[in-house]
Amino acid sequence: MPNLNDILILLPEFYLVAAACLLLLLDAFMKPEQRPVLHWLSIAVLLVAIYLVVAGQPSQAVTAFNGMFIRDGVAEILKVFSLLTTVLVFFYAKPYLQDRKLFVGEFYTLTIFAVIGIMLLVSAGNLIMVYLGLELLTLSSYALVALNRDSRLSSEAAIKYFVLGALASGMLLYGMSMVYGATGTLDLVRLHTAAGHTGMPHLLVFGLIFMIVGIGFKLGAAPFHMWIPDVYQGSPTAVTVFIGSAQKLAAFGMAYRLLASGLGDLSQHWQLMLACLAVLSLAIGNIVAIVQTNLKRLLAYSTISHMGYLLVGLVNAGPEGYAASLFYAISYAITSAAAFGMILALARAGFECEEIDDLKGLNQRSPWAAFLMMLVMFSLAGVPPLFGFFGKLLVFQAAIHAGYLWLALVGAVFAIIGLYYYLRVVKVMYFDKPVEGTEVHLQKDVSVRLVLSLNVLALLVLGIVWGPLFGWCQSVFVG
Amino acid sequence: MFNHLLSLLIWLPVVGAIPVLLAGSGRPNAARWIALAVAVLTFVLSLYMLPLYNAADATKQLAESHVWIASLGVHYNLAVDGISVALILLTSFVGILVIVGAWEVIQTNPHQYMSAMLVLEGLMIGVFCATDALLFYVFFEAMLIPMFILIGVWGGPRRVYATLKFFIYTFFGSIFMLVGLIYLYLKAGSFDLATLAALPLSMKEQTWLFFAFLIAFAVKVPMVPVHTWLPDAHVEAPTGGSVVLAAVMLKIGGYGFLRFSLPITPDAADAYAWVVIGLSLIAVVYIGYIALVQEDMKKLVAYSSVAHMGFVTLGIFIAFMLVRGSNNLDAAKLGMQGAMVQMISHGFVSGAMFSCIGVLYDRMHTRQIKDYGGVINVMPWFGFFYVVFAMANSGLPGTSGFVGEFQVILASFQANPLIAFFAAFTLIIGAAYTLYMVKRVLWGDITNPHVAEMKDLNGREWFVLGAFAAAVFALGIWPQPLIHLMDSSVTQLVTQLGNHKI
Amino acid sequence: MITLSHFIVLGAVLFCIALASLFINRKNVIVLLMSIELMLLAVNINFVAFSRFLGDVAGQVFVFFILTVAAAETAIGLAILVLLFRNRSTINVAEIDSMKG
Amino acid sequence: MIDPNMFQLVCFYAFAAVTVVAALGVITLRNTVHAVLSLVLTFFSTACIWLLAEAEFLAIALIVVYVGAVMVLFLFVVMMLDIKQEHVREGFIKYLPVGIIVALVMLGEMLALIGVRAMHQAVMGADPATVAGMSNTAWLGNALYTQFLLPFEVAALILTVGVVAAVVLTLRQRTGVRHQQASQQVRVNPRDRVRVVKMAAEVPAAPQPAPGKETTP
Amino acid sequence: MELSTSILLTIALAPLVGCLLAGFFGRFIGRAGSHSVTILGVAIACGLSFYVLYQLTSGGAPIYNQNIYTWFEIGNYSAHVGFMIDRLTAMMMVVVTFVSLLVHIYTIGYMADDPGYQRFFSYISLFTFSMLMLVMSNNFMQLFFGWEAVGLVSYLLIGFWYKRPTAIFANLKAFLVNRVGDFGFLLGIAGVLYFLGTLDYTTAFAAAPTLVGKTLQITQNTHWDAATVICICLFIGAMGKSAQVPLHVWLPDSMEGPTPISALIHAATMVTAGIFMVARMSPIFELSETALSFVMIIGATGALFTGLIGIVQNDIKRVVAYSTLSQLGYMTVALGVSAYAGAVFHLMTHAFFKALLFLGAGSVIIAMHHEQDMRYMGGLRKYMPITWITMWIGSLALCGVPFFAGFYSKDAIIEAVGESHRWGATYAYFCVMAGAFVTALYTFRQMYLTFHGKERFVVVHDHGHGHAHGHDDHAAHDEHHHVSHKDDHGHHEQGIMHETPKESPWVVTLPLILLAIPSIIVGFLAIQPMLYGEWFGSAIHVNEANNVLGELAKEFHGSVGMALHGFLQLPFLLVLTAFAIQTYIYLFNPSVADRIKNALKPIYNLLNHKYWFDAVYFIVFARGGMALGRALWKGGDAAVIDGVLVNGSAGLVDRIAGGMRRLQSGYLYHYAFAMILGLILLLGGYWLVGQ
Repeated sequence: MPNLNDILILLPEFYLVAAACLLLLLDAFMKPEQRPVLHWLSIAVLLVAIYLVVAGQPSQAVTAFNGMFIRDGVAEILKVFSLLTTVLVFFYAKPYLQDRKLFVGEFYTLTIFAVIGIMLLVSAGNLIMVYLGLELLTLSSYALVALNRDSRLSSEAAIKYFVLGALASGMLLYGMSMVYGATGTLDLVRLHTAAGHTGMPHLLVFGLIFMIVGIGFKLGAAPFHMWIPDVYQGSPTAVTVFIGSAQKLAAFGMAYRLLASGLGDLSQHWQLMLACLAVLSLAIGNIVAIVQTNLKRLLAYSTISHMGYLLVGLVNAGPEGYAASLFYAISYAITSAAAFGMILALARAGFECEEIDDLKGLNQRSPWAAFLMMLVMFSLAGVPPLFGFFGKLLVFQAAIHAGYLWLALVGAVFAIIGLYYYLRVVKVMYFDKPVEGTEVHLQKDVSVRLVLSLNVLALLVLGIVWGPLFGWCQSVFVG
Repeated sequence: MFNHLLSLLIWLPVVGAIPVLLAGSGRPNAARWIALAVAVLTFVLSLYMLPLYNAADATKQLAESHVWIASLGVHYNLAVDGISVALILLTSFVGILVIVGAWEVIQTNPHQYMSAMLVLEGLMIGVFCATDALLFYVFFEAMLIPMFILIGVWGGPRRVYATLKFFIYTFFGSIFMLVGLIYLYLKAGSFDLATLAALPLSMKEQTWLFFAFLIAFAVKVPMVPVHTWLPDAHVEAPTGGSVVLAAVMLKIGGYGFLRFSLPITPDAADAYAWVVIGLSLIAVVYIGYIALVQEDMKKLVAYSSVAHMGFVTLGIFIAFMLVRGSNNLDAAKLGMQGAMVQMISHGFVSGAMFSCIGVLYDRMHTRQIKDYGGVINVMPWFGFFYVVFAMANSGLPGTSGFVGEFQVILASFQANPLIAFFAAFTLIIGAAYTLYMVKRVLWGDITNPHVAEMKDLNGREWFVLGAFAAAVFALGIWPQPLIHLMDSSVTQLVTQLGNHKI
Repeated sequence: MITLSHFIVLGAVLFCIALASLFINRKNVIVLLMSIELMLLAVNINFVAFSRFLGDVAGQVFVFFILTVAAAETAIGLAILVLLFRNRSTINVAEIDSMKG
Repeated sequence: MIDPNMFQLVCFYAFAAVTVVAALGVITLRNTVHAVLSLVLTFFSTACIWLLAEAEFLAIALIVVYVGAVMVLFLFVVMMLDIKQEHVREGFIKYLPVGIIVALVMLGEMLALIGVRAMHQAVMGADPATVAGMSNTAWLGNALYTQFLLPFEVAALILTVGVVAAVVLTLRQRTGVRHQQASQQVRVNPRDRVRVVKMAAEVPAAPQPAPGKETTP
Repeated sequence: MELSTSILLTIALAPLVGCLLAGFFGRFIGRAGSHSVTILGVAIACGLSFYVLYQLTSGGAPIYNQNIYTWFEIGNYSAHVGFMIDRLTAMMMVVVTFVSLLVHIYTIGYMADDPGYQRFFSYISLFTFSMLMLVMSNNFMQLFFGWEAVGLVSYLLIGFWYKRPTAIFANLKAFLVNRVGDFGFLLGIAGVLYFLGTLDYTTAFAAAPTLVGKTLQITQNTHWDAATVICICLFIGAMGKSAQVPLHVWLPDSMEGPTPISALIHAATMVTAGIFMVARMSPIFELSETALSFVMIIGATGALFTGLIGIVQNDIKRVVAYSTLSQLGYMTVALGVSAYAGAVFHLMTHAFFKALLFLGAGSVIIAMHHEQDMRYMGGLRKYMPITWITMWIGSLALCGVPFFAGFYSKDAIIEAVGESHRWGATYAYFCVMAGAFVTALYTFRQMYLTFHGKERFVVVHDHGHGHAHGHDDHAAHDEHHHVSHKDDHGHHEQGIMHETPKESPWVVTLPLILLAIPSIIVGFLAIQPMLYGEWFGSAIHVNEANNVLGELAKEFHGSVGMALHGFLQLPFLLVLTAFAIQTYIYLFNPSVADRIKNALKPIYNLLNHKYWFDAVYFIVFARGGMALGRALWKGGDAAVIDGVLVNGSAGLVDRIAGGMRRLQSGYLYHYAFAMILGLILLLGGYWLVGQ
C-alpha cells in the first residue's frame, strides 16, 4: 500500500495536479479581463513545481507505488527543463493568444496537464505508466493543437496529429504486448532482468521494433516524422513552441526509459535501427527544409534533423551516449523554444510572421530581434560558440566512441546541408531589404522581450559555460 | 593583468564590441571612436607580448590554463609561440587599419560593422592562442559568423551568394576536422594539442585524420580546387572584410596545418606531402593564369592570394620532403620560415591591395578594370602606394612579398628542382597579372571622365596605406627580427617532423 | 485446444486489417478512427491472451487502462472531427491536404 | 461426448471468424453507420473470445464501455455530421491491391517473427484467478487498487483531460443564444436588480387625474 | 688604407636620400631643389667611388668584404646585406656613378619642360642606388635585390610618360621579359645555395670546385651536371637583364622612356649588369664548358642578328638601341670564351660611348622637338656642331676605329674569340666579325641621315598650327614608334618644324663633351692593365686552359702598337667597306637605299619585323597566356569546380529536396503508409539480418 513516503516522492506531480485543477476552477469563475492573473499564476505554479522538483531531489534513485514511479536523476533533469521550457512557453504565448482571442484558461490547464504527462512519462517505472503518461501528454496536445477552433489549418493539423498519434500509440502498445508476452512483466526493472533470459528472443525484438516506431513517432524521427511539418505549421504558434520544445525532452525520456532502462540488453539490436532512423531523419529533415518557405515548417524539418542527431547519440547505448543525447535534447529544447518564441514575439494581430519572407530586412526594422534570431539560427546550425554546437560535438563523440564513425560522418555531411537553410533565414533578416509597407517588430510586452532575450542569450552563455550542465547530464547516468 | 595577457587580447575586442554596438546607429561617431580605441588598445597590448615573449625558448609561453569542461578534460588553454605572436601582431595591426579604413566609408549601421570587426578580431586572436583543439575549433568556427554578416550586409550586389558560399564552404571543411578531432580525443582522452601530438597513431588513422585536416585547412587557405569561394567572397565583401579575410583569415589555414597536420599526423603528412605540394604548384601556375584574365580588380587580387598562399602550403610541406627525404633540416627550416614569412607578408600585401581597391571603389563605385585607366594622372599618391603594393605582390626584393617566396623557392630546390621550377614561375606570372592590372588601372591617359574627377588620398586613407607600406618595406628590408621571433618555434616544428609515430 | 498462438494470430490479423485500412481508406475520417479502435482491440487480445497464459494479472490490468484511455481518446478524436467538419464541411480524407511539402 | 477443449476450439474459430469478417466489414462497408455497427459486432465477438480466455470482467467491460458508450458516441457523431452517402469507392478499389499486399507482407513478417509454432505449445492452463481463489473481477480489482493504484489515478486524470478537451473543442459561444451564466447569477448584486425607492408619503391633496406609480425597471 | 664602411654606405645611400627627398618632397623643394639634391647625392657617390677606385688601385687598400646587417639567418643558412669591394666592383661603381652624374646634369636640360621633373630625378637617383647595391653586393641575395630593383626603376622610367599607350606597353613588356630572366636567375641562386651551401660570394666561390662531378637529379633517371645547371640558370638571368637573344625583345621598346634613361639604364649600366654578374661568377662558370658554350653562342647570335635589325630602323634611338643589343652580344661572347676581363672592359668603354650616342641622340631629339624619325632630319650638323662632333666620336668608337675606346675592347674580343677552341667558337667568330661590318653599316647610316645630306624637314613659323589635326598620317608608319606622343611637348606634324633647330644648352652639351673624352682615351689607357695586367686580381677567375686573354697578352705590345696593327686587320677593313657603301648611298645616291630595300624585300621584311620575335611572343605568350587563362578560368574554375562541384552539388541537393518534399503530400493515408512502411522495413530488416 502506498505510504506517505510515496506521496512525498510524487509531491511535484501531485502538487501540479492539484494546482491544475484549481486553475481550471478559477478559470471558470473568472471574468475574461482577469485572465492575466491566470497567466501569472500559471507561471508561478510552474516555478514552484521546479522548486519542488529540485528541492526534493533524492540523493539516489527512489521508486514509489510499487515501482510504478521512479524518481532518479534522469527524471529530475528532464522535469526541470520541461517545466522551464513550459514557463518560457507561457511567457511567449500570452500576447499571441490575446491578439487572436485564444487567451483562454484551458490553454494553461491543458498545458499543465501535458507537463504532468511529461513528468509521469519520464519517471515511469512500468510500461503502463509509460503508456498513461504518454497519453496524458498527447491527449492534451491534441486538444491544444486544435485550440484555434475556427482555423482550417488548426483542425487539419489536429486530425492528422490525432490519427497518426493514435496509430503510433497503437503500435507502441502492440510492441508492449509482445514484450509483455516475451518476458511476463511490465515493470521496467524486472523487464531489464527478464529480457536477458527470455525463451522467445524474437518476440522480444519484435516487440522492441514496434516500440521503436512509437518512440520514433514521438521524437519525430523519419520515417515516422510525417506529422511534424503539418502539425507545427497548423497549430497556433503558442502550441507549436510547446510541442517543439518540452515534448522533445519527454520523447527522450520515453526513449531512455523503454530502450535503456527496459531493453538495454537488446542494445545490439536497437543501435542499428536507431542509426537507420537517424540517417533518414538527417537526410529528410535537412534536405526538405531547404525548399521550405514557411518558417514554422522549416523549423519543423529542422526538428526532424535534430532528432536525427539526438538518435546519433543514443546509438552509443551507454551512459556516455545517453548523457550526450540528453544534453542534446536540452539544448534543442531551449533553442527551439527561443526560435518559436521569436516567431511569437514578432507576430501580432492579423500577422503571423510565419513566412521566411516576413523577416525581410528585420535588421533594419528591429536590430535586436534580428540579432537574437541570428543567434538562434546559428545555434540550431551548430556553429560554435553557441549552445547547439556542443550538443552536436557530444553526440558525434558518443557515436564515434561506439564505433559508429560513419554515422558521425553522415551527421557531419548533413550538418553542412542544414547550415544552408539556417543561413537563409539570417540572410533574409540581414541582407534583404524590408518590404515596403510592412512593419515587423518585437512585441511591446516587456516580459516577452526580457524573457526572450534571456533565453537567447542563454544560448550564448551556455555555449561558453556548458560544463556544469553537461556534468549534470553525465552524473545522472553514472551508476 | 599581464598574467592573462592572451585572454585579454582575445576578449578585449569581443567585449569592446558591446559598447560599440550599444552606441547605436544614432551615434555613429561614438561607435567609430570606441571601436578605434579598442583596436588600438588591443594592438598596444599585443605589442606588449614582445618583451614578455622569450624568442629563444621554443616552448609555448604566456600560458593560461583553466578547466573548461572538467568531465571531458577540455581546457581553456592559451599559449603562444613565435609563430602565434607574429600572427597575433598581424591581426591586431590589421584590426586598426580596417577600422580606420571603414571610418566614413561605411555609412549604414557603422556601429554594427565596427563591432563585427572587433568580434572577428578577438576570435581570430583566439585561434592563434588556443592550444586546446576544441577551443581552437570553437574560435575557428565562430569567426565565420561576423564575417558572414560583414560580407552579407555591407557587400556588393552578389553578396548573398558569396557569403553563403563562403560560410558553407568553410563549414564543409571544418566539420570533418571536428569528426577527426573527436576521434583523436577518444584515443587520447584530451583535446590538448601537445597530448595529441604525442599520441601514437597507425598509418591508416593518420591518413584519415590527415585528409580530414586537409579539407578543413585547404578550404581556409584556400588551396586549389577548393578555392572558388575566395574570389566570390572577396569581390562581394566590403573593403574591410576583404582586408581581414585576405590578411588574417587565410593565414588560419596555414596555421592550422602547422598545429594539426604536422604534429598529429606526421607520417601521413609525409606520405601525402606530394598531394599538397602538387596542389600548391597548381595554385601558383593555374591560378596565375586565371588571375591574368580577371576583369574585376578584387577578383584578380583574390586569385593572386590563392597563388601566394600556395607558397605557404608549399613551404610547409616541402619541409617533409627535406626532413624525411634527405634529413636536410636547415633547408626544411628555410622552407618553413619562408612559409611563415609569406603568411605575414601576404597579410600586409593583400590587405594593402584590397585597401587600395577600396580607395578606388569609394570614388568610382566600380571594380571593373576597364572603368579605370590613367588614375595616376589625378591620384599620384595613390599611384605611389598602388605601385608599391603591386610590386610587393609580384615579389620584388625589398618588399615583404619577396622574402617568403625567396626562401620557399630556395628550400624547394633542395627537395626537387622541378618543384622550384614551377614555384619560381610565380616570378613571371605573378608580375604579369599584377602589373597588367596596374597598367590598365594606373597608367595611360584618362578615358573615363569620372576618373578625371577623382580626388587623391585623404589623410585617413594615407594613414592606412602608409601603415601597410611601412610594414611591407620593413619586412622586406629587414626580415630577420620576424624570423628570429619565429626561429625557435620553427626549429621545434621541423624537429617534430622527423618523429615517426608508427 | 486453444493455444496462445490462436489468440496472437487473431490479434495479428486484426492489427493488419487495421493498418491496411488506414491507408486504403481515402474517404472518411471516421473509418480511420474505427481502424484505430480495431488496432487497440488487437493489442487488447494480445494482452488478455498473454495475461491468461502467463497467469499474470498485469496484462489484464493494462487492457483495463487501454480501454479507459481509448474512451477518452475517442472523445477527443470525435471532438476534433466535429471541429474539422465545422471548418471544412467535409471529413473526406482526400480533401484534407492544405498543408504539404 | 464433445471434448470441451474441442468445443472451445470450435467456439474460438467461430468467434474469430466473425471478428475478422466484421473487422473487414468495418473497413469495407460503404455506409458509415453499417461500418460502425460492424465494429460493434467485432467488439461483441471479441468479448466472447475473451470469455473463452476466462477474462470475464474485461469482456463485460468491453461491451459496456465500448459498445455501450464509445460506439454510441460514434453513431451519434455520424448522425450529427450528416455525412453524405459515399459514392463509388473508386479510391478504395484502386488501392485495395496495395493494401492487401502490404497487409499480407506485414502479417507474414509478424507471424514469422512472433514464432507461432513455439506458442502453439503453450496450452491454456488453469485460470490464474481461480488459482488465486477469487473471481476474475476480484483478482483484477485487487491488483488495480493495490499494485496499480498510481496508474489508476493517472487514468482518472486522463479522463479529466478528455472531458476538458472535448469541452474546450466543441463548446461554442453562440451569439444570440441565451445562456444561463452561473457565475454571474452567483455574483449578482441585489442592488442591481431591485431599487428601493424611498418617497414621500402620498398626500391626498388636490385631486389628480391619474395616480402616479413608481416601479423598478 | 682600408676602405671604411661608412664611405661605402655613403656611396650607396647618398643617391637614395636624394631620391627620397626629390620623390616625397619634390613639390616643396621645387624643381631646382630636386635636381640639386639628387645631383648632390650622385656627385658624392661619384666622388667617393673615384676615391674607392683610387684606394684600391693605388692606395693599396685590400678588398673590402663585410656584412652590414643580417637579412635572415635560419640554421646554417643566412643572407646578409653587405659590400664586397674589389677592383671589378670599384670600376663598375665609377662607371655607374659617373654616367649617372652626367645623365643627371643632362636631364636638367632634356626634361626642362616636363611636369614630371622631380619624379624623374627621384627615379634616376633610385636607379643609381639600386645599381650600386647590385654591384657592391657581397652575396647573391643582395645581388638579386639590386637586380630586381633596377628592373623596377627601369619599369618606372620606361613608363615615365605613362599617358603614352606605347610606353606603358613597353614597360610591362620589359618587366615581364626581365622576370623571365630573373626566374632562371633565382633558380640559379637556389642551386648555388643547394650545392655550395651559402649565398655569400667568397664562401661560394671558394667552394665552387666541389661542384665538379656533382649532379642534380631531376627525375628518376635524369641527372644534370650541377655546374652547368647553375650556370645556365644564372645566365638566363643575365639574358633577361642584358637583353640577350631571345630575351632581347624588351630593349628596343624600352626606348619609349625619356632619352637620358635610355642612355643611363638601357645602354650604359643596367643592361650590362648581366655581363657584370657573369664576370663576377666566373669561378662557377669556369666549371662548365657547356654553359660557356651556351653563353658564347647566345652572345654571338645577338651580336650579329640584332645589329642587322639596326640597319633598317628609322628611329634615331632605336638604331642606338639595336646597336646596344649587338654590343651586349659582343660582351656576352667575350664571357663565353672566358675573356671575362674583355667583357668587362668592353662594358666600360661601351658605357661611355653608348651613353654619349644616346645623349647625343637626345640632343638631336630636343633640337627636333621630339621628332625621332631620321627620315625627317638631315643636315643638322650646321645647327648643332657640338652634338655632331661628339656623336661622330661616339660612332667611331662604336665602330671600332683604331685609337678610339671601342676599338681596343672590341678588337680584343674578336681576337679572343679567334683564339678560343670552345665548341661553337667558329660560329661565334664569324658572327663577331660580320657584326663589326654591320655595326659600321648602321652607325654611318645613322650619322648620315641625321647630320648630313639635305634637310628633310620644313621650318614653318606659325604658332597656331597643327594641334587640330589628327594623326592619320601616323597610321602609315610602323606600329610602334610614331604613334601619338601625347606628352607635354605637344603634338607636331612630322617633317614640319616651327622653328629652326638649334644647339642644345650647356647642361646637355657638357655631358656630351665629358663623355666624348673617355670614349676616345679610355681604351687606350686601360687596355694594358685591365686586359693583360691581372688588374682585376681575384675578382675574375679563369682556368688556365681557357685563358684566351693570356694568349693574346703574348702578342700584345702596347696600345699604340695594337692600334696601328688594327688598321691592317679584317675588322677595320670591314668598317672601311661599310663606310664607303654608306657614304655612297646616303651622301651621293639616296635612291639606292630604296632600290636595295625593294630588291631584298623578304630580308627587309624579316629585319623590319625583327625576325617576328615580338609578333610571335605577343601571340604565343601574351595572347596565348590570356587565352589559356580564360580557358582555365571558364573551363576549370567556373565550369568544373563551381559549376559541377559546388553549385552542381547545391543544385543536386535542391532537386532532391524538390523531389522529397513531394513525399510530404499532405494526405493522411500517405503519412500512415510511410509509418507502416517504416515498420515493415524495420521488421523485414531484422528478419533478414537480425536472425
